[in-house]
Amino acid sequence: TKDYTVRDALNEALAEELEANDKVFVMGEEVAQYNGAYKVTKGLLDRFGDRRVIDTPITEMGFTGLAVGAALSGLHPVCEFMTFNFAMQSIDHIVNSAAKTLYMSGGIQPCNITFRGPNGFAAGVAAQHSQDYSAWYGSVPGLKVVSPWSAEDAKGLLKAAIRDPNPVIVLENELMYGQVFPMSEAAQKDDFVIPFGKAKIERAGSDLTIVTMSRCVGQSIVAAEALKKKYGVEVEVLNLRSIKPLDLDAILKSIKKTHRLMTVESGFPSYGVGAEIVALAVEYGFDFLDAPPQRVTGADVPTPYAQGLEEMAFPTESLIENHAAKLLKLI
Amino acid sequence: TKDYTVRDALNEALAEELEANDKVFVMGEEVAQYNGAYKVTKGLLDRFGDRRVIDTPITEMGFTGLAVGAALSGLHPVCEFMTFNFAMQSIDHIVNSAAKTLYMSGGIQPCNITFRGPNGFAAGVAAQHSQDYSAWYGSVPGLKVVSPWSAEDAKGLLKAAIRDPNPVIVLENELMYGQVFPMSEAAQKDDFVIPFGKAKIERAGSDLTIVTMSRCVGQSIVAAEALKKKYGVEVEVLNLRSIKPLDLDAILKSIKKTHRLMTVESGFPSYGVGAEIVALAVEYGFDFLDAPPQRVTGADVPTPYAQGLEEMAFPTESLIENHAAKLLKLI
Amino acid sequence: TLSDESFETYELDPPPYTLNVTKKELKQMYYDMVVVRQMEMAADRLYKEKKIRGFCHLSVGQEAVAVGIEHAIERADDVITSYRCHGFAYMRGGTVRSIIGELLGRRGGIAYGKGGSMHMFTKGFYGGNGIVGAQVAVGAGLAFAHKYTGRKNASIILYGDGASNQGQVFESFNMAKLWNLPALFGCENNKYGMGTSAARSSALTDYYKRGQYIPGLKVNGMDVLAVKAAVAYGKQWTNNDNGPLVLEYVTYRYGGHSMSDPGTTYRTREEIQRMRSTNDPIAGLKQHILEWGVASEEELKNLDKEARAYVNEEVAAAEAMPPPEANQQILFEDIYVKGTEPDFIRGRTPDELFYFKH
Amino acid sequence: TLSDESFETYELDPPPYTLNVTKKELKQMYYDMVVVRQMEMAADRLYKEKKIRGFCHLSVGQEAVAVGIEHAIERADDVITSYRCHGFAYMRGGTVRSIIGELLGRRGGIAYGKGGSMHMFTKGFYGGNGIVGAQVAVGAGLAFAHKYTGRKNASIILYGDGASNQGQVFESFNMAKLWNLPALFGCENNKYGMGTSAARSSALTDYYKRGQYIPGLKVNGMDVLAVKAAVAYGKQWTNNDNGPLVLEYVTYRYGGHSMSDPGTTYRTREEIQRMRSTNDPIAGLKQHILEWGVASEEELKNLDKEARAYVNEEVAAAEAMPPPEANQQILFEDIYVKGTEPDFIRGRTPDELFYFKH
Ligand SMILES: Cc1ncc(C[n+]2csc(CCOP(=O)(O)OP(=O)(O)O)c2C)c(N)n1
Ligand SMILES: Cc1ncc(C[n+]2csc(CCOP(=O)(O)OP(=O)(O)O)c2C)c(N)n1
Ligand SMILES: [Mg+2]
Ligand SMILES: [Mg+2]
Repeated sequence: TKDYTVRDALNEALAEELEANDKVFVMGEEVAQYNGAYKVTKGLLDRFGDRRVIDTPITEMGFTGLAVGAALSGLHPVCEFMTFNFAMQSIDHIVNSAAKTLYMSGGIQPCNITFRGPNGFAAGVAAQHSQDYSAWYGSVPGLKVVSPWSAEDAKGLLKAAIRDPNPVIVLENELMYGQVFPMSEAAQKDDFVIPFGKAKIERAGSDLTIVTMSRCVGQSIVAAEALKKKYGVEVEVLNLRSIKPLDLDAILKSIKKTHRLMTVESGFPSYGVGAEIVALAVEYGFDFLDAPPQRVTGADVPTPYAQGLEEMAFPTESLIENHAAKLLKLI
Repeated sequence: TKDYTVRDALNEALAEELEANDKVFVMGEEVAQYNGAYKVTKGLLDRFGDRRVIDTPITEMGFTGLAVGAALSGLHPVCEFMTFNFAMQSIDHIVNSAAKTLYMSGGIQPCNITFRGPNGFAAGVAAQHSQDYSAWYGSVPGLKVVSPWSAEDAKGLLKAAIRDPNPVIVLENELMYGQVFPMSEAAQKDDFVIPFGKAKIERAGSDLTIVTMSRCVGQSIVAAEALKKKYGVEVEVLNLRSIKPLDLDAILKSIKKTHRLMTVESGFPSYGVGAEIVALAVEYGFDFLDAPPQRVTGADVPTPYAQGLEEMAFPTESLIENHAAKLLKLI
Repeated sequence: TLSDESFETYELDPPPYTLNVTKKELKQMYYDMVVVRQMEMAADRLYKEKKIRGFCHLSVGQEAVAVGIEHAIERADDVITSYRCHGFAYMRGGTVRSIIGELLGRRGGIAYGKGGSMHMFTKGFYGGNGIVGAQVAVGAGLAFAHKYTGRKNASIILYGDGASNQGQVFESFNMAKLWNLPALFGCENNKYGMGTSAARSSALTDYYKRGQYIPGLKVNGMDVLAVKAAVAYGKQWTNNDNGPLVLEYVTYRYGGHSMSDPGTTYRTREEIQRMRSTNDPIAGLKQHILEWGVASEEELKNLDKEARAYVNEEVAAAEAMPPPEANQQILFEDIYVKGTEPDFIRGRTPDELFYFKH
Repeated sequence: TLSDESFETYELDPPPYTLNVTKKELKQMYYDMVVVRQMEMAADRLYKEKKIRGFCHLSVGQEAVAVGIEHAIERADDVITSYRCHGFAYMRGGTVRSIIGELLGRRGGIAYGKGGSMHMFTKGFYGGNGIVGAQVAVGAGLAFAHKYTGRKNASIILYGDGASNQGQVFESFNMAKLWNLPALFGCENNKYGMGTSAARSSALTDYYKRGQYIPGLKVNGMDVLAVKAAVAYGKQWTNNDNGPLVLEYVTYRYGGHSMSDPGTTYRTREEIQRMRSTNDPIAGLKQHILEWGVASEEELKNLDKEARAYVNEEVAAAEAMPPPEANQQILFEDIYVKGTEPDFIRGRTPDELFYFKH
């Protein structure tokens, strides 16, 4: 294994796919000359030139539609949003032009496109720059939606997204870009992809299942270790990886074992990812559960700027630990 | 009581609020000269003139932003979307400019605006014209979201929306516009409003709680009557009315009585309204439940055009009846 | 020779006012327009018989646009338009039977019954798009793909006078100009967007000028030959790597916006009557054909008959086609590309799970 | 008298090149610009000390725009801009202490610590908006409200050269022209949108012409007097019910796009140096003041000192302000208007329910 930041992993994924297939190109604001607002596309312009790595004007609706058109025409665009907050301006194209076209055409018009960029909570950027769109995209038939946590996730899911002939949303997280993870030999290769729809047990356990994604996976693992240390309980941490489709099997298998479920995410509490997990768990696994499944989420508030308030608006490691302990009736 | 169509009820609500307050104006595509694409605004131009009832160009993002600006400046715009499908082009303004501004300004800049129009399933219009956005809007702090079913709902909720000093989304349904309901004396008055956040028991029952909204309320009542007739069971039908805030109390009270929960909605199954209801029900009422709560929803497919397929994509009365019977182990 | 009122230009040399067309092609154009009109009339009838559901937007009066364009381009060029798409779908190679079949929601429809009136696709035809203005940015992307792959092809992008105000139209203009894309933007100005007249929706109704920094060309969209000449010229323009053009096809819709609009509340019956009697694209071409001695009145009548017979036959064939079987297999196919579906799709209840066989 | 390079016009008579300003006002303008710059420098320092979080966009170099505008309008007019908003917030009446306090996330900040660098509001100032271009449509709505209520006031709407390409800018132009709104659209052209030069983002970089059917006025945005004259003229224009104008304030940002951008990878150090030394708005006004004998070098030095002392004091006061208490009461207030909240708001867990007392 070798250490990679999530940023490096994404960069490598892009470089490999650009190398492998001339139909792949990268487009977005500041992706080329500036090397990416968060440097994910660093070096790609130098290596692949301005035909393949393209700076756009700040016109999300226009360039998203344009990228979709290029995909309908047979190219494989990777469309970067500086953050997914700005994709709200072009969400109509993602949903109506990209996700629905194959179906509306009766199967004759595919759209191989990847939308990627940071999603959700980032630090100190206030209400307009920190929304989590996982559940919104996850609700749309025709889309596949993934949310990587580790460097391996990032590389394998992004490569799979680019190769997948359907529109795929890759929800990254800015706070993860600089985080370092070991990358296996296999994952360093250019044929490494992670199949969609499969969750990964990041930590096995028998007392409680935590279903989570993105940055909250790491937080949940830390909380799980603390719970083990303090109470000797073993918490299983399931990294969803894929928001749509969801790995229902993995969730059910885990709660069959632990009989307890908690979800952890950093989006708004209402109508979020956790709600769907909990609903599925009780629809299909009610009888496995020995306690009320519960959700840990962001608070139902636009993100405040002041640090003390911001901390209260998102799950922290200690909050996760604490709530799990409560759920397990340890406190 | 007097018979009203939902359309008449909405029209009366608009007329009364335009009459009562000069700050109220109506704006949208075809709302004035054409009397509304679905005739909800019929006669308003004639009565209130083109200062108060304004046809816009087909530029959702622009006129939504403009309406928000007018609201920030102290007016009370009622912004009609020909359907909420088109509001996807301007959802950024609804979320980022309208819903978050009061909070971002530390409470000094309110935004009294109402967004309304048909939402969700309509017949024979295929994938781009029949999406349900209830859960999306319901997830956004700073918004209030209501979804009327009957004529009284329509009038009372729309009037409350216009008067509420926060941004409110009124999710109507095209298929309901022509439906006739009795309107009570009280509801015919110009001071009639329905408070947000309170669900209404449309049919009392003891054996199963159906939580539902909009057009599915009527379908669920029909199903409930059939279940009573066939099996003698009493199904309670709870009309949510309000998507955000949700009436958690009413839901818990009902399942405390019936011990069984089924949600009915016509949106996509994943990350929908039903998920939130079920999640809340088990988080707070797990021990009241004697059976797995389950969701009846639209299917996870872009809406197909052909009638036979379309029917399979949305809940029908018989499907609701059937699934309730299964949940109650009657079949 | 075209009438000297065929074009107006904006920062552009006008196209030649002479045009070489074979007799055969003139007759073909005539025939095509008649077929499109007959097909739309059939749709009108079927709608009134309640055999067509939902929205249905007809192009009666506007036939010269779809027909003129197709006669100026190659199959490898692209066309994309709005929901008012039946004529384009036909001209791009869709059969009348498949188009009417789609309106009827049949399995043999051009989109297998899944798209309906507003969503039709075929090779080189990218819809049939329901969101006003969205096709313009998508169309710019089609042009981008031509350029990216080095093909000498153009993308013909159509949108209405109402749609012309959508911001993404301007965003697309900007990128197309910056990147020199082979995009022939074209506003099909039929004077109204639903019930709103052009002047009420647009601060500048010279749609061919709205590219501002992109040259523009206004065409008499009721004259199929002018349309052909303009688009041929435009294609030459993009082939020469001159980047985008903004065209305006001035036309008129005889009917309402869609089947639910009588179309007479926001304009006078006289206006409609005047357009029909003085500006009809089919009558106009007919006159040319007769004047130029391309064919006799008799021959044209025969063409009319032939077209009508053909459409009737095709409509009958469409009506005979079965609807898609209402089963999960068919309902859930085409959400994702075959072989790349998730393990299963959820239907309306927890029991309605459909598993794909991979 | 203004330099004859102060303006360029588009379908508009130029504003008068003479301007009556009192000595007092000239000194006030000078003082204001120095305060704004000192305030931004303080923010720069505090950011580097890690006391300010997240994004922070400074307007050093662009001071003449915010200051010139405010000196041309009344309190009852509106201003709205992007995230690069500190100078405007100050000129609209925000105190340095409340602005720096906001950057520091203090309860005494202009938005009580909830908005941060990008979101500042005060009477007649509608933000501080984080979504590029969104403020333009919102600003058109402010103008709409003036017209609706019959007030003779204008809305000053600012956006960048990058933002100028956003479709909603054109949608707003269209409505403003159709409805004759008192909107002074104004592109603050500082030559770059993040790392993208104007020519790489915009097919037409004459931003004052981009209203096309709206007259335009390009102003030397490094000359506070030219800005004042242009905006005064614009306000006269809207007061006379002539509808919207599109202004372009040509300016330059000395620093990076935000604190995380060194600002030197996409432009040369020489370019920045040249702008600073030949075009600086403060130095420029200083020269005028000296030339015209409005004040002596000495007096101006005193003003500088005064401004610096004032800003330092205010910054110290801001630093002394406490952050908001981290409790649910404060976290959850201001989501909804007081008294109209739902019964409760959910926090991060099912236990974290906060009930409002109604
Ligand atoms: C974004 C969006 N807004 C509104 C509509 C509803 N709508 C459908 S067609 C139409 C009028 C369009 O007029 P125009 O662009 O002139 O095209 P025409 O119908 O005349 O061909 C409207 C408002 C829509 N489909 N999409
Ligand atoms: C819709 C949207 N897209 C992207 C961004 C990220 N972003 C913030 S500022 C900026 C550059 C804007 O440049 P310009 O309009 O010239 O204004 P300036 O920063 O130069 O004042 C970008 C791309 C955003 N905030 N909103
Ligand atoms: Mg039209
Ligand atoms: Mg700029």
